[in-house]
Amino acid sequence: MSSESLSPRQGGLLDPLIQSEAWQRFSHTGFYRFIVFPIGQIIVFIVAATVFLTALAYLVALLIPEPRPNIVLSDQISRQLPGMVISGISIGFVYAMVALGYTLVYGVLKFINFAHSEIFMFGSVIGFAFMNFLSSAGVLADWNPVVLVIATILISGIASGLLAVLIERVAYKPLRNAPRLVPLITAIGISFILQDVVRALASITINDFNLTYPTRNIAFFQNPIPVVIGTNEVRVRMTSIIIVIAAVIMLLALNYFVNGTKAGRGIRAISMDQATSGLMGIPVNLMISLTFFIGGAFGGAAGALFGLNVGNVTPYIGFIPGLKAFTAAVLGGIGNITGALLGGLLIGMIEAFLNGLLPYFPAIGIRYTDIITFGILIAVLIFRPSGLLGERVDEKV
Amino acid sequence: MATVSAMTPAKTGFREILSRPAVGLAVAILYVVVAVLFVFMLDRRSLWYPLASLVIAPIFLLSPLVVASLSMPRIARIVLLVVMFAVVMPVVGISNPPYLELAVQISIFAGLALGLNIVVGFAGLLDLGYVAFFAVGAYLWGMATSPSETIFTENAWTVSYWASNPDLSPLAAGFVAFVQSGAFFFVMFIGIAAAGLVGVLLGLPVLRLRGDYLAIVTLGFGEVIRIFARNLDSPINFTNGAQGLRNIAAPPLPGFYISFTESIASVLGLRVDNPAVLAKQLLFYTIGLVLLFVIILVCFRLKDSVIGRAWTAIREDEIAAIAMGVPLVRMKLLAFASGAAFAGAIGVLYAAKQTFIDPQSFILLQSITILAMVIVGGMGNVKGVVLGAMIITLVELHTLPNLSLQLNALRNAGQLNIPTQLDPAKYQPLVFGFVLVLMMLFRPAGLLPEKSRRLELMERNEDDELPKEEPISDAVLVDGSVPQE
Amino acid sequence: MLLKVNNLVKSFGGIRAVRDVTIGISEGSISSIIGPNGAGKTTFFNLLTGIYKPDQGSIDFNGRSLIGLRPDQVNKAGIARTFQSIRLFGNMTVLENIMVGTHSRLHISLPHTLLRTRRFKEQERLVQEKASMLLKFAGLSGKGDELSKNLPYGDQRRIEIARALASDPKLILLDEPTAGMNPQESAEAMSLFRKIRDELGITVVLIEHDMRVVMGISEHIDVLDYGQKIAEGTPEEIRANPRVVEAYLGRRAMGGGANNDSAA
Amino acid sequence: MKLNKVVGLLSSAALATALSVSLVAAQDGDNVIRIASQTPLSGPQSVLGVSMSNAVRLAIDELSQPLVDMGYTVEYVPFDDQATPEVGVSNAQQIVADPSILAVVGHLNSGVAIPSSEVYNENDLVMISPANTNPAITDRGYATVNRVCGRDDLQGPTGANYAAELGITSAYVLHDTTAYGQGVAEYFQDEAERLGITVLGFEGTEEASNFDAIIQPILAQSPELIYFGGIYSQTAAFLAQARAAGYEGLFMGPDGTDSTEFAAIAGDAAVGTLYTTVAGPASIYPNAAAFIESYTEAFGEGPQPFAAQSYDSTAIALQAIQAAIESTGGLPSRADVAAAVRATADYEGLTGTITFDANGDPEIGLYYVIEVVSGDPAEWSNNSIIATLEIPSPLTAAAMAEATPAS
Repeated sequence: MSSESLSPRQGGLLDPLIQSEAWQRFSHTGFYRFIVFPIGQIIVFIVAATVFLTALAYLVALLIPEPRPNIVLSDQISRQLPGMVISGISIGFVYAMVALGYTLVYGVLKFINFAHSEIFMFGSVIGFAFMNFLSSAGVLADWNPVVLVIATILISGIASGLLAVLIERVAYKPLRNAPRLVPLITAIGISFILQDVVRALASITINDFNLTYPTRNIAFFQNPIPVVIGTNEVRVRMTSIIIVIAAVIMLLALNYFVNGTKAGRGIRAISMDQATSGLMGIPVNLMISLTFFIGGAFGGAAGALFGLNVGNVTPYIGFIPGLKAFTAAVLGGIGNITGALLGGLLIGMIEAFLNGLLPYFPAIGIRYTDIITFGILIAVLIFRPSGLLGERVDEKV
Repeated sequence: MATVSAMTPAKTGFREILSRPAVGLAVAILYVVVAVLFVFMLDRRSLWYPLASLVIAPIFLLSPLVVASLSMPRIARIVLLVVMFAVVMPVVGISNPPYLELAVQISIFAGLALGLNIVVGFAGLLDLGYVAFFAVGAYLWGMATSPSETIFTENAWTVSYWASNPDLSPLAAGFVAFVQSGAFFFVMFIGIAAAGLVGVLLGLPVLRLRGDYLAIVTLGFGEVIRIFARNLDSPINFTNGAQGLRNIAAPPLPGFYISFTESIASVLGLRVDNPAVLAKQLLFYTIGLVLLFVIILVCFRLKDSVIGRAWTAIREDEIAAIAMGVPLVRMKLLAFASGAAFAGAIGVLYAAKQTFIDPQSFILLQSITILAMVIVGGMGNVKGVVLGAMIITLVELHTLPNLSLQLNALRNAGQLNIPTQLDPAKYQPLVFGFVLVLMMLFRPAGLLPEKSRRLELMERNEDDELPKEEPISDAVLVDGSVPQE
Repeated sequence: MLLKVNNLVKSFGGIRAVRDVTIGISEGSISSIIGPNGAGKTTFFNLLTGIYKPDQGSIDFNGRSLIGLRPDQVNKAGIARTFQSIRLFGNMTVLENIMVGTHSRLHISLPHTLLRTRRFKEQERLVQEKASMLLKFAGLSGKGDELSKNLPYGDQRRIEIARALASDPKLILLDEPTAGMNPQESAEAMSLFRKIRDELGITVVLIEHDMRVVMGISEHIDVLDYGQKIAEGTPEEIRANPRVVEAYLGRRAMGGGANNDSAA
Repeated sequence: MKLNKVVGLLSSAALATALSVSLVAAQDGDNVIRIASQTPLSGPQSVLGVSMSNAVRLAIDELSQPLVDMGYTVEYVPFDDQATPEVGVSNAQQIVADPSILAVVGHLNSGVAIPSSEVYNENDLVMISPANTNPAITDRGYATVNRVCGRDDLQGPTGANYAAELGITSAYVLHDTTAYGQGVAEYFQDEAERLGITVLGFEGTEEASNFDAIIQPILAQSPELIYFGGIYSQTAAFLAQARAAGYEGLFMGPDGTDSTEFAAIAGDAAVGTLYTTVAGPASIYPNAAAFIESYTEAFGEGPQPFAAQSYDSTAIALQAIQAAIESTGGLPSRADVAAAVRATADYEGLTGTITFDANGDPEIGLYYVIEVVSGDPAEWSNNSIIATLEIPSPLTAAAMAEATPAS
């Protein structure tokens, strides 16, 4: 979330405000840079995506008012809109957090960490293991739910971060000078290993690999919150709200870390020029490990949140969200942190709208959701070859 | 195979001796003979059969590569290879059919890996959706011949419909006769063209993208083709969707294949219940081998030509290449199309061999496995890529299953006690993962790197010292040539 | 005039890198484009060779417009170039590098390639011969089979030039070809440039900072500063031009002790 | 070049192995009978595949005594087909090359079973499928291919029929895009529409865990019934999320639902779920109860869908081998075993009484509609049968239609 990318441009309506001395002073405070601005950015992304997709949906409804007998598309849209938006945002934040892992690593090492989807899976399994431990100790229900969520996120985040660092040390670091595709293959090997190791552990310890979060029986997580919008009532699941809150807090922390601390500056420097950064005294290996740790921690925390939301995880759960998060990272512009956030939210929302509305077009149906999502990605890349927020790479000749 | 060069200059005494043509030839013949002996020594009823087979299968199947690598007179090499492929392989295959199956699978995957190598290894374009082109070929033959209830069968457009219909007009009878004789190869050519065309169609919009963006787009494209294959059963049924296409036809079996099989079997003293089955495998072996041979030849010819040099130039530096007159888009399209065309042809063979295809045969993991073959073998090096395809196919289809079979046999014999949770058969992907990681860690440039990459790796530390940055200039001021000379 | 550039304009974002430049290059000449760093010289080359698309202006070469052509088409039209920071195909041999340079002059046909026809073999032979000839011409005899990235810096510059010559250009654009060379190497390079013009009849345009080279070899000099042409003329005229002196001396105060002796 | 080293290494390894192989004398006699299974033992589908393999092992352990008494050793050889056609076919080649293997139990996926069974059939090796419900498996009419499980084209309509009986007027059909899930869902849809049930939507998704968005249009149309053609791990997660989002109608699935895990994943949301299967619940069938008990004891977890069918398949194979030995008086040929399997009549298995028709389908399929009574996995065996339907296989039905000419 670099502050430059959305900085106010000249000639806008807000000029008088922006040019006022008070604003100038305010905009340089940490409070603005690390709290107000990023939250504003997230809100802008969400509102923009919602407005755009809703408008598009109604436009389709205008063109094809009754795609199926007795189905008035615009009625269905208004009925489903809140539900689609909420599910889009919550899964969008999950994608965004996983996409951050891809993008951070790509930023510093310029390679796609294909094992990241398994880090996500690992996080979801650790989250399960922790809760299952509490549950079998009989204390799960006694914990304050907020504390429980925070503890779960911390534990699965730290464990996944450490795992990511370990993988980097063992499988990527020795290959830093090898052709670029080589770490890709080790990453795939690591994915197989992680899947099977988790499966072996799960089947030895609890003899099963459908790992069901024990939170199912806790009212706080289970009972949906009814929200009445207009004439229809929407039930919002508590876990969706947890995802959004946790993700926003973590993103703020990441923004502060990257843009407000010395270590963050080191990582940014490495992503621009590794060799020079080394010469300038930045501990390159340490910073790369740190990047893997942060990326892994985000992926792992996202895994735990995802597990909490869907209730049931397996050693093979990482592939689909991983692929989508990777798509999100590319859509936003791989290597760009704000891009990962935007891409994740967009992919989540697009998917939610498609899954919500395509059933009214029986000839298409949700079986084509993935194709349409990829179509959008390809269209974006054709017009913006480096993704939505990626820098244009005019190679210096 | 003239281009398969002799050994690099010898450095040690052993190598020096081995690099003498006569010694090389002798070693090669000895190797082949010993390998064949091993195969015939295998005792299926032994407790240790799986382990023995696990070791001997690669030794035997790698022997053509050994013959191709040792130094010997060219004529001897050709004769030896022909004997290997035309006599030794079929004889061993008839006595041990799983080895024949392995040979066919290896030829299929080696062909695929070589096709992908053109795109990734030669031209440096990362393609993660290569399996899509393979699917195009496979579905082409599948749709043409499967009796599954697709629009083609319903409208009597397919071979099976014609062939099973007794009342044929003379025209239709002629068509059937053509189909039964040459349709397979005809469709194979169409498969080449269709997959090549799909390659161009995909390439046109996306080839402007830089490396990793291209990777995700091709990955998406691979998924798109698979999803279409799965969904195009409604509203009009083209592909029979998730149910797949069954009973896909095989090419007609020439009579002498059966008699050849029978006579070999009688020479070996084997009881073969159904010689037509083995003969059909032999036919697929022949087609696969010929296809692979053609592909290898094409790879070498492309590589040592203007086109191959242009691809390497693009891989090394796109901007310099285009400034030197290499038309980027055209050459990249050509790479995409040639790689795709190979996959299309092999897809036709695959469908005929499997007799059944469904969308699950063309998942992302397949593309990644083929990519792994290219990289493990040595990107850009034709021989290396074939070796990579051999090893990965062998590991996946033979070594790992036999490893679990051995452990299972020991367990059945009461010599080993494993809890069912750790049943070895369940953990083949785990071992495969370790194999991939270790191979890459110990040979990052692949098993047989391309010559230039070998050099690159040896000198990677000096790489950074080459003066890349622009020299600090304003020479003017130092030597003072302005204002006076 | 072999090359006639009129009112060329190119901006990047808000920065106008080349503003309204008009330059003419006459056939068979050796000329230089000079100017302080950031004056827009390399951008100008990139515009000529189609790597950047100009915003306005015209480029006429040998009687045809180059506007809208891709770099490979410009190469085919007869302009070859080298790069400021060497861009060789590092993992190809020297000979192969030069062979790539012939691409736009070759007949490329898939059937001929796959069938190894006589026509194909004949062409390959000619390409080989030409590459060997250029190898010798550029003073690289005996180094044809080395990987280009393994050669010393000066040789790499020569390979780039030989590679550019391989496309039989009418005009060759050399972007700081002697940068990083010591005086003796520069002198050798100068004689190579002269040979290119005298023996091969190719028009030469240099971007150069080394004034000894510029003054010693150029028949005509154009001076760019801040994207604009501020002067043109013979070396003598340029030396006497107060605007040029100002452009350079104006930078001296900020410039500091950078020098060109940082040979590899 | 490294090739030399590799060659040297391999050769010496081979020599060593060959020597040790010849030293370790051949241990098997001629009286070893092996039964192979091919199921996915790794990857996401391995929950089912492993359970099937376990059931085969259990059946061999429990039921091979008659053969042992006749002087034979019975061994079990599990193969991992990785749910991948190439692997399945390659394994099939290995299986047919081992003459002591007389029967195969497998596969889980029709996409693997069809090409692999071509290999078995060419070599007269009998395959008994516990899980391939795709009609194409037996419609090819091979003498070696049999199945003990239901057929998609019978199971789907069974569900639809029962829904119509309940007076359901609208349904929403989902499937998991596999041959199994989509197949059974399509047959459900066709039959439901024929019976006058409005199908509000027919959708397939590969999504395995997050169904938030997919649920929205279902809620908006509020169907009386959701039919999900798929495996429990997906359908249970869907059901839990749908209930949390406010869905209150009925939920129905095919035999892929029949797992204690369904209750474990969905919890109380599972209560009231309907599913169709050929395997009766343990509470009513004492055999089934005994199977579940011994399975759980041996493997530490409950059997998954198709485990009972795998047990039956193995039992049929063992019985057929015994019959073939008795009629031939020695080790039977594969063709003998295949014929004996096909001749199986009135076999009392865990999943009903099985008599194969000429295509290898059970002549009469006994299909149950079962209701889940509790969200506690331990209570799974108490699920109650709420309808039983006897449906003849297509071949049998055709024969019956012929026997009673239309009046």
